[in-house]
Amino acid sequence: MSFTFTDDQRQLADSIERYLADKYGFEQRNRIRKGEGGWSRQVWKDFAELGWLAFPIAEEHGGLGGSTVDLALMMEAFGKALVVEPFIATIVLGAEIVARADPERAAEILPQVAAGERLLAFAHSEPNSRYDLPRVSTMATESDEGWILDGHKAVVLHGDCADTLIVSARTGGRDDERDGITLFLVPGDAEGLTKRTYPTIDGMRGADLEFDGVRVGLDAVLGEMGKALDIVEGVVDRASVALAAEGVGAMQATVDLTTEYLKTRTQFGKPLGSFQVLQHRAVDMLSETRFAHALCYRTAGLMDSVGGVERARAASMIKAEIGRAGKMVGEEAVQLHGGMGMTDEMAVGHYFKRLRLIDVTFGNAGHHLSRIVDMA
Amino acid sequence: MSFTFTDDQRQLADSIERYLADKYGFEQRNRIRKGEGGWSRQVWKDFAELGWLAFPIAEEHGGLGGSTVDLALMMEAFGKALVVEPFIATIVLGAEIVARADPERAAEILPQVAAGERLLAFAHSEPNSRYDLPRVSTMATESDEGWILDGHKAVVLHGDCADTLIVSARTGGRDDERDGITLFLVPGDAEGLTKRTYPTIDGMRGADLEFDGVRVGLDAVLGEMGKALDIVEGVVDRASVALAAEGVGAMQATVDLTTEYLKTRTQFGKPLGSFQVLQHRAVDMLSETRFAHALCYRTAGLMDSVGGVERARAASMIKAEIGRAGKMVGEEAVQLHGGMGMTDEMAVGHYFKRLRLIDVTFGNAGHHLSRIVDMA
Amino acid sequence: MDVVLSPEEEAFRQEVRDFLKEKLPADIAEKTGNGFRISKDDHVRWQKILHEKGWIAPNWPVEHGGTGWTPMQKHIFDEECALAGAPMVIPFGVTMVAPVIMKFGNEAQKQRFLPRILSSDDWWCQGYSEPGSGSDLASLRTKAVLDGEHYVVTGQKTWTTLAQHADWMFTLVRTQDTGKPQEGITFLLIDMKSPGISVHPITTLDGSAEINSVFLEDVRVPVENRIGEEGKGWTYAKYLLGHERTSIAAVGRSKAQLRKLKSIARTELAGGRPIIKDPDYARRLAQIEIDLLSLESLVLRTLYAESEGRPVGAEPSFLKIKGTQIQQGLTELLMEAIGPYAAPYQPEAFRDDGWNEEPVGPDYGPALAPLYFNWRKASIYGGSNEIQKNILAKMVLGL
Amino acid sequence: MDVVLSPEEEAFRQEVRDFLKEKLPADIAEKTGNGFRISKDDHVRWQKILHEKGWIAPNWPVEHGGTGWTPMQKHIFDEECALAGAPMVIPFGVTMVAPVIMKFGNEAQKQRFLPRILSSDDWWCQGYSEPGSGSDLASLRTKAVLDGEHYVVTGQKTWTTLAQHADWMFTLVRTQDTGKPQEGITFLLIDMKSPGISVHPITTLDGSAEINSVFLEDVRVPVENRIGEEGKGWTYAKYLLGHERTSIAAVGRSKAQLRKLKSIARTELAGGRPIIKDPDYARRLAQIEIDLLSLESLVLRTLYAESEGRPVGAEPSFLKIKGTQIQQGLTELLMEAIGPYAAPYQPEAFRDDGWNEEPVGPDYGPALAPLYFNWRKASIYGGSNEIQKNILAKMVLGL
Repeated sequence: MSFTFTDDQRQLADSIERYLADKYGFEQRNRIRKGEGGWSRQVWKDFAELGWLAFPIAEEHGGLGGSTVDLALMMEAFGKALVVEPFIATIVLGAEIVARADPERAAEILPQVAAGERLLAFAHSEPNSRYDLPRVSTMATESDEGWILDGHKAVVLHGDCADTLIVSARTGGRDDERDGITLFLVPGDAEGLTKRTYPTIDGMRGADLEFDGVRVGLDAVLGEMGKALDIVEGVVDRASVALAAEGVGAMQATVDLTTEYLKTRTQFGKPLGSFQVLQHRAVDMLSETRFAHALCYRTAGLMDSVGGVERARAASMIKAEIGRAGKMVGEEAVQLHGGMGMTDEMAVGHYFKRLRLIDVTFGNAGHHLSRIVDMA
Repeated sequence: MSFTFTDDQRQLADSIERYLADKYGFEQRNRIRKGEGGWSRQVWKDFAELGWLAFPIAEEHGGLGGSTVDLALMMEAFGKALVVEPFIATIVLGAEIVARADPERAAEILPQVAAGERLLAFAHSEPNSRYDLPRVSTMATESDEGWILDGHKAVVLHGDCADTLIVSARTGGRDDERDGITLFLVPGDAEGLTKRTYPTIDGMRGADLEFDGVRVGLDAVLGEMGKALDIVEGVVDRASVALAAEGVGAMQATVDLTTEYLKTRTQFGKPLGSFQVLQHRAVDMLSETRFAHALCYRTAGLMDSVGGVERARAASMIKAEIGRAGKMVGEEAVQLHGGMGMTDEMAVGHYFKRLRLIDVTFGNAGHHLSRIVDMA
Repeated sequence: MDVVLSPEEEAFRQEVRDFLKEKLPADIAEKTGNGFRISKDDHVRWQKILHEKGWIAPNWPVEHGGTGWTPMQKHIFDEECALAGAPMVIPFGVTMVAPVIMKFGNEAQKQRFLPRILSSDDWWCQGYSEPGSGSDLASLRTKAVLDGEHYVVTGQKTWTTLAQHADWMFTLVRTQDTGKPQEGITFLLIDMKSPGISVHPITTLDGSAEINSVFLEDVRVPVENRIGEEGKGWTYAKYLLGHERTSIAAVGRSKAQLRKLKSIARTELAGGRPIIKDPDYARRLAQIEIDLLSLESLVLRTLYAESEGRPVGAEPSFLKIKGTQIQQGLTELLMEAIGPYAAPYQPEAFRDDGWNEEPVGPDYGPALAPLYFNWRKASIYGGSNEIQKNILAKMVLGL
Repeated sequence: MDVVLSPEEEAFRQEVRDFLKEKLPADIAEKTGNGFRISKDDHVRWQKILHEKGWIAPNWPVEHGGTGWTPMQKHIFDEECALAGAPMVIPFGVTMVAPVIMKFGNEAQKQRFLPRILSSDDWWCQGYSEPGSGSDLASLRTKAVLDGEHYVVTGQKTWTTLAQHADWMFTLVRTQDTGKPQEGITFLLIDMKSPGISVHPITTLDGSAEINSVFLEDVRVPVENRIGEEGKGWTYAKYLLGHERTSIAAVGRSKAQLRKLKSIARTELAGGRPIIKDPDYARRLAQIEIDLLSLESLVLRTLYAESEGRPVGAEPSFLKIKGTQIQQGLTELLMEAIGPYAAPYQPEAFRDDGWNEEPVGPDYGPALAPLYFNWRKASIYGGSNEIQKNILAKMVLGL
């Protein structure tokens, strides 16, 4: 056990932070998210060229074979800058599912992904499923030439722009059964697919997808028939750690902004930071951030070496923690900023919104606490 | 609706507080609780003579017919002085059960109670029942001349000194069935009854009672056979409000002590009370106390005019609230007293202990929140 | 202590209910129910209905057009209005500036302003806060210089809620720079159509634009629009802060939110079960019900004490803190109730000019996350909760 | 980042386990398991066993008798000892005064004191706090006046844990009244058998008497028992505070408590169901497990950073706050677990001299409420959590 980062890891984090400090300041980000599509193709191209899209992808699929700790370091840096590009959708979810589900297809798809030439999205949750991964009612019906998909996928992150959607559907079993869920590769512009796209409250993009008799070929099946759930759970657990790392980055930035504000803003003739109540509350925020950071990387370190209940439990712990701590830090940061914290022009509110939406992505703190209890 | 106290009520509270200020200061109380029996027969006699034992008892049973609001005012005053006399056991529980269960017996027993000549205790909870009132396994078996009681009653408040025990036992039904619970009057010195007596952590007295073939006559039955649970629940709900009022009194005293301490104690050359963090925390304590007070009397005002679920829900709300708020106020008071708060010589710790034990009497905050949820 | 409604009070409640059933426009109630924004026209329409009934200003003395209700009647009225989905009466005129005009204004000001407040013909806004003044209100710097029969006012006000609709602004300005900061402050009523005034919306983190910056550049304000004496504005402002302070607890509004929350929690499923049956969610709901009942109890006690002429003291600071904690707690539970559907940002779905498409997710969904984010303001504005605690530490505990 | 134990570390854990299984006296482990008090003899007996094995002082340099373990080995050792029910090694000698003697003491002092600390032949206590000094330690007033080859010490120390057993006390005394309060403080080692010393127990709110007031009346302390220079005591005390500061988090102890709590929660019934199955209780348990895992993660990171020579900074203040919150949270859940049986006060059931009767209620019951009340001290002593936050605000945030 060592509990420290390697020099390579420190360099990776540094290089991403340097890039973002240069190209992705708060104003730049505002322009990007208000621009066409809500994110920057140029930034994405840079990510590809700098090797960051390839980094978390396994070497056998043309990636650089980064570990979950590496991925967490990247996400932390993205969290500090509130990156809105489709990294979670394409890399953390999409590429990982393809790699785990179907090595053969991975060899074809992932090099394109790593090159920044193909965007993926994972269409799994449905209006009534909330955070329950087994609850899939989208139906896949076999036809002569392939499969016909019918159903509604809810709040698909970057489902608006994906070239390829990875869609879970029932080829057997009842609504909440573990067996019978199969993954399909569906072109983003498939016939019969209606997209309602929207910005999300935190400045990302999403879509609700209606599949109305969408026909795909036999080769659209990704991986083993009816056995997708284990893969989905594994990928979502790892994505929970990645989201937590992003949250840790956002929390750190939030604490920094708040501390800076307390130092510069005066009230009753004194800097706000001289008021003991505000000092202690800033310390509480910092403390939450420190402990979340420590737990996050410990969990990331576990992800690549354990499986099953141990993996699930660890992932739920950090996801529950980031939900709780992120909420506390975000709310307190706005409060400590006073009226200014309520305005769109200050960065603090944007971090707050991202922190709250990280919580509702793949299960909020309450859901994950329940999951931990149910596993006990 | 008026939401204010009558002049009579203000006078009642004043007269009790005056008496206690005179006879029941912190040092006097320490002597009393360390003395024989753990409480003062003289104080009890005074209570009787001043009419306070009779006050909450219905007029038709020789009492003064005080309302639950009156009772709450008395309990609040007792809470401020941490009275250890068996008022809850004898008056709030015992007398009220007798009055509700069996008006005929009440006419015989309650005048003695009001005169301070008979002490009662309510033996209901059992080692495995925790806070579930229907969970009674003590058995009453019919014999030729009466009933034979077998079972174990746990943590009976002032069960050590009661002249008459009111004992619940099964005359039918299973362990947790509502039907089949009957009340018995048992002499405190009955043969076959083993008492293990002890002080409680908060300076009161209690006992565990083992009934091993305790024989009582047919006339020991109090009220209707097998139908005691409704009465028990009603009395316990009202007792919950009384305990809450006592808690409110203890909270007020705690806040006062803490404020005084903050004003007088200096640290780093300044009064503790000049530190903003401690100010805000004292304000939080005060706020909890204010709101608990308001809710307590509102609930007390309801107790005499509603029944069933409405009564149960209101009682559980204030009991849950006093558990939560009392814990917060007690813990913070000790913390704000620093090391001194940890010592037995300071009053604050004694209030803290009483507040915590009020919580575990007839159901802690968690139990009552669950009860509210289950009633929804 | 009588905590059960009397038959007369029950009858009054029924009267209010009947009135609301008959007179509250359905389209307005529906918007309120879904958490959508209410347009200026909607507000004015409803307030004129209340005016017609004589119920627009329960806090006013009867001689000026008040209702003469008991504290309990006012409480019942507020609660029924909130439960029926009536929009809140915009407080800046009726609740805030009017009592100041009644108490400190001259006869001409009373004649001129009060009737138009009562009839909702004038929309008022509050010009107190400034950039940099925050909780330290007395540090304000907007300057008013006397020039003949006018004050010439220059400066910037901010956090001015709904100033975009306002005809008039009551404002604190600095007429003197020396001495204690409180002493050089004057209370002016400013016509928002005056040359030199510009209103700029401030977008808040929920994406809405209810608040504004108001810039004043050499705005000429007739001396006749000054309330009371020059330099005494702080006194008048403090009187205003002391007036009708229990309303800040917003018990009625929170009861309505709670009802809405329960209805949503019975609809939304988690693990195939309504979330109201989730043990943790249900407990948090129960706790907030307890909090709300406690709040209401202290509000009523305070109202009765006030009506009996006993001093209210610092009680409103307790009510403000607890009231806003409850409001924020409700918005948390509301946002949590819709799960992942908190994410889509659909401002068109709750714009005040209406929108006829189906939103993504449930109908009640689009407004909930913005409500949560917007409502973080509740613990900041009106004297932040930290300021309230400072006040309580000093006034009540003597620390 | 490697967060899984290496085979060598696993082997070490097994070695510690085997040792504990073989050597930890069963009667001591049973007392610890039931939360009963541990007598002085028990402590010394166990510490001598550790000494014999060479494991009494993992924090010491190898040349003085330390173990040369990695941070992870120390962590494993602490955890296994706690889980096995080994009593905590009394810190005042081995952990607290010894590093000061090693760093600032002279050769004679090292020769004289260190071996007897290692062998537990001397029991030490800490004479820092005074009535009235509280968190403001530097305001201490116990006076030491040089008189030939002795200091004459007069004053009162308080909160002196286990002073009733102590042979020696390390103490801070005032040798100078002028200048900054920190500057006139001297670090003395005082023989507890010296004439003029009296020890008076202080009963705490749980009814126990672990802490004491120590009165010093013209106590003559040889100058040779002064550590380092006169007037430099504050520097030495600060060094001590900076030493082995991760142990304050007490991860091992909390893990042992958590295991005990789960076992009790599987036994105790509510509504006929083990309380570990109560959704609310189970969630609070899960939350505290998360907290403990977070704490352990930061402790380990801090230990590794320290072992790599990177500065530890203010991290121990975070660990102290979180560690004590967890400890207190565990005592709350423990007390709650036994329901009404928290009430009986049965001090005889957990006295350190043993008691052979059956307690009222479950065997594990009598110690739990006293533990909860006693453990409120955790957020007060060792620099209250408020003081820690002051430190963090200044050192880390620069506020």
